[in-house]
Amino acid sequence: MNLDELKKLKEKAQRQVALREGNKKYRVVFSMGTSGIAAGAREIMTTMLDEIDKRGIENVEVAVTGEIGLVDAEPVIRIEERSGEKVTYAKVNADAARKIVSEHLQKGKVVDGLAVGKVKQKEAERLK
Amino acid sequence: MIAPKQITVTIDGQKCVGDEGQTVLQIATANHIYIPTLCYLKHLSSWGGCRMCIVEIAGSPKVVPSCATPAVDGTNYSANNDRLRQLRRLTLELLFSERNHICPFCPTNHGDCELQQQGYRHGMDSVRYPYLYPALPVDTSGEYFALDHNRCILCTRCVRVCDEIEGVHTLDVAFRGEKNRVVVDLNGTFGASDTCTNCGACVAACPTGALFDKAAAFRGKLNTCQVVRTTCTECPVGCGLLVFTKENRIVEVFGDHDSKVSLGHLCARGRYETWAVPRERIVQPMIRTIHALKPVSWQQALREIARIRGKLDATQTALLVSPRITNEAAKAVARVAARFGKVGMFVARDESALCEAGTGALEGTNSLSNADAIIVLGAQPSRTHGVLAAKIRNAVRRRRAKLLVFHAHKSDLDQHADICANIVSLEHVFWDRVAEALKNVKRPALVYGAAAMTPIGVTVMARLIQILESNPSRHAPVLIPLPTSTNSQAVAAAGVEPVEDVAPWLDAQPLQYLHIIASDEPDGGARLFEEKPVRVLLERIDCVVVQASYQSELTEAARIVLPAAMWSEKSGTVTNIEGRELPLQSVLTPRGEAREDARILGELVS
Amino acid sequence: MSKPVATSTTSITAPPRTHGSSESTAPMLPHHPSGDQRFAQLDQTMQHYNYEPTALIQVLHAAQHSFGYLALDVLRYIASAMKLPLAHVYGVTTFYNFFSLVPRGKYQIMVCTGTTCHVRGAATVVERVGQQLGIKQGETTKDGLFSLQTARCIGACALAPAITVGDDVYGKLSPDKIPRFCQKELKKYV
Amino acid sequence: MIRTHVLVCTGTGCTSSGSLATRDALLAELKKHGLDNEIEIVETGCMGRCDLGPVSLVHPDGTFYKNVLAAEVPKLVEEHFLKGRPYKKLLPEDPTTHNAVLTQADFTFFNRQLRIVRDNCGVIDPENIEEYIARDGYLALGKVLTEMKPEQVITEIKASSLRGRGGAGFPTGKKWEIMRKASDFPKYVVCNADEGDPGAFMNRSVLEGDPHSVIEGMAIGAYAMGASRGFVYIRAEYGLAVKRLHIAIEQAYKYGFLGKQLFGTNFDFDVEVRIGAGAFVCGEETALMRSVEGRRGQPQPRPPFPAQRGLWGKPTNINNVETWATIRPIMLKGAKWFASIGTEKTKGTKVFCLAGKINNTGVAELPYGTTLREMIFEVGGGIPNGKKFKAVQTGGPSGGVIPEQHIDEPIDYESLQKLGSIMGSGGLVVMDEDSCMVDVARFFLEFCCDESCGKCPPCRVGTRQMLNILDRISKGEGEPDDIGKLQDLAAMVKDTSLCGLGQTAPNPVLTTLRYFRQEYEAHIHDKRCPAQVCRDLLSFTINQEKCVGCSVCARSCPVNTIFKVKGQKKYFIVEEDCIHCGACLDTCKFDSIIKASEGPSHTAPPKPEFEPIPGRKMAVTR
Repeated sequence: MNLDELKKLKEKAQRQVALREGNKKYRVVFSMGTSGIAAGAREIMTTMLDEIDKRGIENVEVAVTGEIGLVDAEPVIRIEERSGEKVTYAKVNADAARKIVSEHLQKGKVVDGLAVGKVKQKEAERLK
Repeated sequence: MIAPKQITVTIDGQKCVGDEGQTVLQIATANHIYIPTLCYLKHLSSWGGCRMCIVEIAGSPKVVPSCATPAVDGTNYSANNDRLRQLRRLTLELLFSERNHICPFCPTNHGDCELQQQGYRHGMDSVRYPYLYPALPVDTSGEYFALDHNRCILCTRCVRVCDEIEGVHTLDVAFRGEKNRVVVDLNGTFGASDTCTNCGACVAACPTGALFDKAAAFRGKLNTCQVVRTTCTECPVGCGLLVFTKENRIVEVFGDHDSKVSLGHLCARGRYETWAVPRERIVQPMIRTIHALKPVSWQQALREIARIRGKLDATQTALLVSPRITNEAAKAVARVAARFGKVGMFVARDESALCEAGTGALEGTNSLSNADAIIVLGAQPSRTHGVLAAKIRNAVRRRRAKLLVFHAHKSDLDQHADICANIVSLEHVFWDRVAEALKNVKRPALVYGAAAMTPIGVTVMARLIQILESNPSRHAPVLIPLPTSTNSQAVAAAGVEPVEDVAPWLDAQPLQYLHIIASDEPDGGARLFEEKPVRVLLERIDCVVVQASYQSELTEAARIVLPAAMWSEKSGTVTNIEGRELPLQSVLTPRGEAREDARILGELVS
Repeated sequence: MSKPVATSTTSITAPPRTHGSSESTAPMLPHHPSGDQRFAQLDQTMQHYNYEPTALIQVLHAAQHSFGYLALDVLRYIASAMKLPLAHVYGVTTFYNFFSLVPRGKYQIMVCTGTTCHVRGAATVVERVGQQLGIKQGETTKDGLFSLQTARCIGACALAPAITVGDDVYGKLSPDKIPRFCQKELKKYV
Repeated sequence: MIRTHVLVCTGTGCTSSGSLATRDALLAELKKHGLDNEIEIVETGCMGRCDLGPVSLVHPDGTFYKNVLAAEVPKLVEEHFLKGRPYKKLLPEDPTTHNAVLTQADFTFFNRQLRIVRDNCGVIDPENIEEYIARDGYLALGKVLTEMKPEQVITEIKASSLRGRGGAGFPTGKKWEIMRKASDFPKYVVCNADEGDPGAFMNRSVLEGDPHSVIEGMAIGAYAMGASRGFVYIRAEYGLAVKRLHIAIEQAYKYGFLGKQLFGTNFDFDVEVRIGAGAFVCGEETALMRSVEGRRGQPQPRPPFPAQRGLWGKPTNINNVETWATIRPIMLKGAKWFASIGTEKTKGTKVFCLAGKINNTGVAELPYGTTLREMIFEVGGGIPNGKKFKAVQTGGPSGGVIPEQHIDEPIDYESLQKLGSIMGSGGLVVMDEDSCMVDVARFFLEFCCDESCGKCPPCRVGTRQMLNILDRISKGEGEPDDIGKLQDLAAMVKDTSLCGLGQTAPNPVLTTLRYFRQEYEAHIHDKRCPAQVCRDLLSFTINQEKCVGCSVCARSCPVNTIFKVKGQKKYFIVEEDCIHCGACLDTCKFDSIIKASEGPSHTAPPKPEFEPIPGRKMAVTR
């Protein structure tokens, strides 16, 4: 093995442990309360995970949480940025999920039609 | 070789010069500065365990053992000051409290014990700590010596000497900490050990009474004995002996460290068999009457011999001598040879060729110590030449010299050998292996015994020499012939014909008178009877005169028996396998009326 | 509470060495006359280390692993195969706590007596385990199942007082828990 | 895609608490819920809090769970992985702040730490070399081999002021330089993983958690010093560490980080594991080398030093696990960075083992210069059960105890030495008011006496004589001049012994004498053990007021010396046969057993008449 090979191997291997480093740009939070699961949040999550994987996007971590509070709009996804920006998507279906991945997570563009509102950090604090 | 760099150190305020690489202790000793020691023994690796030889290095609070610390140029050492003396005294106190060191019951009491001496020297007149005294066993099963663990201070001198000098490593320290104990093999006994060679080097190395010679125990303090330096005549290696005597009695025999041949080491034969084994001495001339041998005076015996010989023609007489006689006796034999029909020296089978081959290189045995390959051909040094075997073992075990053994008999060397084979029926493939083993050898040595003189042995030897010579980077192999008889080569050189087969020699012409000089052959010369016809042939001879130190079957067959001096009563020289002429010093005055062989011969013909 | 754990942690054999010459100069050894397979295993271990004298401790580990203890004839066998003096082998064997010259129980109960365990009552733990099993330290139960030993710190200080039974580690066994431990947990080994 | 990593500690501590069963239960439970494609279980080395085991860390949230027993797994999976909220029951409480802890960052024990050596421990799977590579593994080796000359490496190490972590604190760079200059070949490097100090397990935790860091450090060192063969000498007691080390070495060979011509250079390096067999003295350099050579581990005088004549008489460098593991971060981040941490004389961080009577037991890495107080009361969370801090023992059997008045001293080599103790390998055993200092000294001395190799008389006999004196004192048979005798002997053993074991064996005695002389005097003159530890000086009686006659104590007594008082529902301990084992005290639920530190003769109350017990011989009726 030479140094370049090692560096390449490192890049590849880094993805394995990236989750533990904890400094991703995006954090995708799925509302996984009873109503969320009933509305198919699990399937949406699987779809989204596959899509992220397929596109090789690395700067994302995915988490689940309890009811976000928009029962009527389930499945609900919230994307939190490290900067504090938060975007919530409601009534996400499989296509929407893929679109969110390709647009928001990959290109950094909020998918306007689906977003139910940009929540500033202070507001987010209040909501908690 | 480049001379080592000189260094200067200060020890106890005294400027001392020494060589780089020398230890502080070595330099101090060379400059007459005394540093007490217990576990240190010259010629052995340093152990540094006893903490007696500790010294201070200027500028350091720590003490270091001088026996193991290489001296550093320009350093200031303190070897004797109050702190060191106090620490040494406390160490001694702890040693005395550890095991049973009650002196009156110890064979080395009063002077022979280094522990006791150090106790006195350091003013250790009481032990402030409770005696621990575990009850430990005493191993008295050994043939010549015993081990009393209660007196052991675990200095490991015995362990090191067994490993580093004798090379058998029968002893080691086992267990740990306060349970430490010297063990024989797998915690066995000397009596049951099949690795112990009974060389007794451990006893000689022991600073206390833990290891002691049974025959010497309580026979006298060594420091009040007379000490005589002489040469061992048990085999042709010619080891140096230090014989301790008291009131014309041998108390103890140790190896002589000044000996150029053995460097202080001995084998069981040299150290014990000559004095610790009781043998029946002949102390007076005897003439056979109808019933038995009857003591007579020298005058009577000599007159009787003269009477018998006077009646005979010289051709009807013969003189048969042992190879153990001194060079001086051999010359005497040569001088009187004309007066006998024939003169011969009885040697072992196939050994006459060895006698004629002459002796080996002057530093032959020591060159084993730096040989990188040793070939043993047709000899069993571990049985017959213990000290040489020790040198071979060490070359192999410590320096990883190659060892090739070719012999019909098994020996303990086999386990160390790279190649070990019977010399009959060797195949071609085998020789390739030998050549391979000897490929990069630079300093080979070839030790060969009588069996190398058989036709097949000669072939093998030629082949080996051919292999060795085909190697471009080698030195010429050091050749060490190894006869089993003590002085056979020198006696042969003096003109006495070696006789392998005594029976045909005796049978060649009708003899009326046979004079046998058995000298101090341990069996009294009885080995002649190993050839069956000899006994019958002797019976046919009218007068057999046996001149020997010990009674035996041979003396039983004699008409006249003459008392010969034994090794410790002789003076003169013997020549060893390297051709060194080594001095024999008489240690004791001859027992009874025993006389030296040469003198008897002289009187016989005068 | 403590739970037994089966860890296969006592495997002593090293992975094959990837360096050095593998050419063995040692003579082919005849199998041990008893025909005991464990000797063949031992041969393999020694061969793995190329009969290097420096591997003695590793070989002794392997031997103790397969024989349970180091009988004198096993030591003799090792000594002759590795061309080592008997006394040396004996000296090394008895120097190290890990090796036993006498048969021991099927399971070794090792009570850790490291510092932490000591300040948390290890001495009483040893005593109580002994009382429960009816043996003293260094002894083996009559059924040959357990022997009781102490260890110099097994490095489980956070779980002091700790005990190992065979390969299993049990922690936080304060003296008052010992009767229950012996009655419940040790039963699993019977 | 895997969205969550569940890190399950499978170090020795947690496996003994059942973490392997936890792992299996987690696997099964995740599968049951179909989560096995998105949640991955990673087995890691020690996270440092074995006392809370089995511990687990969930990423990316960083939630830290304690006591994750297999039985808790279904609930944990439901709460955390399905519902996405922390499972409160398994969250630890910080004993300093009394807050529930959510992540390691919230935990004083963790957030005070600065992890350099243990950076990967508890984060990566030690049996997977790629996870190590992902965290810059073997990058330092690659750079060193391809971009630096051996001398430059040594200059860098010297610039970092790294000192050996094994105990004495010798400058590593200097040690390497001496070795580099040795002209004899071949040379060897050795990793000392014979962590024998009772109460210390930092090396174990590093080897279990991040074995590659040690191997990489050794390879860098070997390159710098011109060695091509290395040995790791490891205790046989550390089964898991041995196993993981073997796996790591095998993988390193497979990936080309060990073996021939590493990184395309001419540098060859082989590593072998040598397993010790239970001898504390083998932690001493020269004894260790003898043991690697397959011999009795008996030390040898120095000089000659290992760098001159080591293994098989050849130059040898020995560093301990922690030192080797520190090399890599220094080479990656630079000597300057490293030298900016720690105190003036001692740079970097040290892994400590906190154990004994302390709330947060475990392994913690902090910069040198942290005070003992910070260590014990902040990182360690103080003393449990409201007891009083008495002393902390540093440096194992070679160290000493440090009492409360010195608790604000910074931890580094010099200040500990000034206090009569040593840094040693970094074990800190905390003792509270229930620890008897005579007993502690006796314990350590017994250890040294047992572990003495027996080569030199001061250590072999001297420690035994000292131990005998202490034995007497703790039995109440002490004599007035015993303290003087102990001091004399201690000084002699210290000065005269051959190796470090003997030279430091008296330290515990000397420091306890220095700081707790009154305890010795209480034992000797008053025949009293103030901490109520020395058994022969204790007495047990039953408070007749409180006793309800439940008979539990009588049944628990191993020597049957507790009898029922005739005609009453009370029990009574007959002092003559009592062995002071304390079984009655442990079993009594009514707090009616009185343990007293005065000898039995002081306290024995008059003996009442007992009820005869069928089948049992009445003990003493004096």
